[in-house]
Amino acid sequence: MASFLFAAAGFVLAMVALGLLVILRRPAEVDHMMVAQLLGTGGVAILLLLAAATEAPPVVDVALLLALLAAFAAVAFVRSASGSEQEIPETASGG
Amino acid sequence: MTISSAFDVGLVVLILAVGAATIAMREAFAAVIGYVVYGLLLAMAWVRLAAVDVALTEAAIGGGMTGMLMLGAVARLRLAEGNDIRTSLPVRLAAGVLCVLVTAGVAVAILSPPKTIPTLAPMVMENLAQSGLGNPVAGVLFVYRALDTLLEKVVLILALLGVWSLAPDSVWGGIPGLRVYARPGSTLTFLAQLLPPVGIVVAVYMCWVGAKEPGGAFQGGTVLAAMWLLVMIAGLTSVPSIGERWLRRLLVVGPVIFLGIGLAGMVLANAFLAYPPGYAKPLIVAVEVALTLSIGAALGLLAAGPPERV
Amino acid sequence: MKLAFDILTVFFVSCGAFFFLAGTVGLLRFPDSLTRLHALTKVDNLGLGLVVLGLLPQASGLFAALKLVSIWLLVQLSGAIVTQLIAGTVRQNGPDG
Amino acid sequence: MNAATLFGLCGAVLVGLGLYGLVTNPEPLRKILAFNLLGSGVFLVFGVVARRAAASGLGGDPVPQAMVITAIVVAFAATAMAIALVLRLLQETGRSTLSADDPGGTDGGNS
Repeated sequence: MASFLFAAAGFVLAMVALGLLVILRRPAEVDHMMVAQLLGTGGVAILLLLAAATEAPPVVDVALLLALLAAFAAVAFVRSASGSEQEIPETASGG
Repeated sequence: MTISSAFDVGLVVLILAVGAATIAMREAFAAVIGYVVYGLLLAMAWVRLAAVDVALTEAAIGGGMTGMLMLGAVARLRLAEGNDIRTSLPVRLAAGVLCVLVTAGVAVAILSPPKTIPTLAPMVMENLAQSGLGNPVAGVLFVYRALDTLLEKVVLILALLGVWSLAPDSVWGGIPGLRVYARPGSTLTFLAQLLPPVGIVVAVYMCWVGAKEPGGAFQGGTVLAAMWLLVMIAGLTSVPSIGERWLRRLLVVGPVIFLGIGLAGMVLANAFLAYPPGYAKPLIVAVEVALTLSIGAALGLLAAGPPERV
Repeated sequence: MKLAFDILTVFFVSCGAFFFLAGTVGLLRFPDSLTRLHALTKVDNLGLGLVVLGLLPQASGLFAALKLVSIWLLVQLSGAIVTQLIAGTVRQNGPDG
Repeated sequence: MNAATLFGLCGAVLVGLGLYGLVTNPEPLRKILAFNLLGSGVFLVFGVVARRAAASGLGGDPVPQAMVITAIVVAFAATAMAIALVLRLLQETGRSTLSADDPGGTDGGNS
C-alpha cells in the first residue's frame, strides 16, 4: 500500500511541477498568482498521501497549515499585483 | 531505486528548479512568487527528512509570512526607477566559479560523514520523561536550550524595535504603513471573515498539540500573525498605532513570563530557567501560550513595517 | 476487510490523480487566464476530494478521518474565494495585467 | 545514496545558488531573496546532520531541529529589518539600488 501511495504522491508532484513550469513561464501576473491555487490543492494532496504512506499522522498538520497559508499567500499576491497601487479606491465598484 | 527515493529525487529537482528560477527571474513580483512556492516545497522536503516541526515552521514562515513581507515591498519598489543596472559578464563568471566552489565544498562535507555521528538524541530521550513532554523538539526548545528560545524572543523584539526606529521622527508612535486592499463588500472581506476563525482554531491546536506532537508556539504564533494581517489587509480592523499600551504588553508578555519562571527557577530549582520537579509541564504550557501571543504580535508587526502616519 | 479498504483507496486515489492530470492539461491547453483558472480550481479541488475520499479508509480513527475531511472543506472554501479574488484582478487589469 | 544525503546535496546547491544571486543581482530586494535562499540551504544541510543522527526511535536528532526552528524565525526577523531598510532607502533617495552611480545613469535609459 505504501508504495502505491508514494507513487500517487509522485504523480501529483509531477503534475504540480508541470503546472508550475507552465504558469511561471507565462508573462501575465494573473497567471503567476495561480500558483497559490496549485500548491493549495496539489501540495495538500501530496502531503496527505505522504502522511498515509509513511504512517506519520502529524504530517496531516503540515497539510492543514499549507491549506491555510496558500489562501493567505494568494491574498498577498492579489494585494501586491500591479493596478492595486491606489491605497483605497474612491469608488467601490471594483470594475 | 525504490519508489520513495524516486519521489525524493523529483522533489529535489523541483526545489532546485524553483530556487534557480527565483534567482533568474527578471520581474521581482514573479521572483517573490517563486520564493513562496519554494518555501512550500521546502516544507515537503522537511517532511521527508522526518522533521515535521521544522516543516510546519517553514510552511508558515518561509511560504506565508516572508512572501507577504516581500510582496509588500515589491509593490512599493515597483514605483522606483533605476533597476536596469546589470552585472557585467566577468563578474558573473567569477561569481559563478566562486559559487560552484562553495557548493562543491559543502557537498564534499556532506558526502564524507564522520565515523561516529555526533548526536544528543539519546540524552534528550533519557531526560524527556522528567519534563512531562512527548515532543522531543519542544523538550529541547523549552527545557535543555530554554535560554536560546528566550533570547530568540528578545531578538524578535529587537528586530521590531529596529524596524520601528526607521520611521521618521514625526510619525514615531504612529500607525504602521501596511497597505490595505479594502473594497467594501468584496470577496476579500468574505475571506477575511471566514478564514481567521479557522486560523485561530488551528493556532490553538498547534500550540496545544506542541507539547506532545510536532507543533508549538512558533507555528501557532505564525498562524495567528497571518490571520491578523489578513483581517487588517481586508480593512476589517484598523492597523493599531505602535504606541498602544495593549500592543506593547502583548509583545512582552511571553518573554516576561518566560523570564519570570526562569528567575523563579533559581529559587525553586537551583538554576536559572530550571523548572521545579513535577511542575515542568504546566509551566511549559503556560510559557508556550504566552509566547504564542507574543510571537503572533511580533511577527504581524514586523510584516506591517515601520509607522508611516500618526 | 482490509483488502476491500485497500481496493477502495487505490480506486479513489487513482481517480483523484487522474483529475490532477486533467487539471494540468487544462492549464496547458486553455487559451486565456480565466479559463485556465477555472480548470485549475475546479478540477484540482475534485482531485483533492477524491484523494481524501481514498485516504479515509486508511485513517487511524474517526478523529483522523474528520480532520482529513475538514482539510478538504477548508481548501474547497478558501480555494473558491481566492479564485474569485484572482479573477477580480483579471477583470480589473485585463487578461495581460 | 540515501534520502538524507540527497537533500544534503540539494542544500549544497541551494547555498551556491543563493550566493550567486546575492553577488550578481543588483537589486537589494533580490539580494535579500537570494540571501534567504542561501540561508534555507544551510538549514537543509543542518537538517541532514539531524537526520543522520536518527536514534532512540526518533526520525532525527531533535537538537539541530530545534535550532533550525529558531533560525527560521530569526531569519524572518532579519528579512523584515532588511526590507524596512530598503524601503527607507527608497523613501530617502527615490531609488532602490545600492550602486553609488547617479540614479539611472547607466546607458541613458532611465525609464
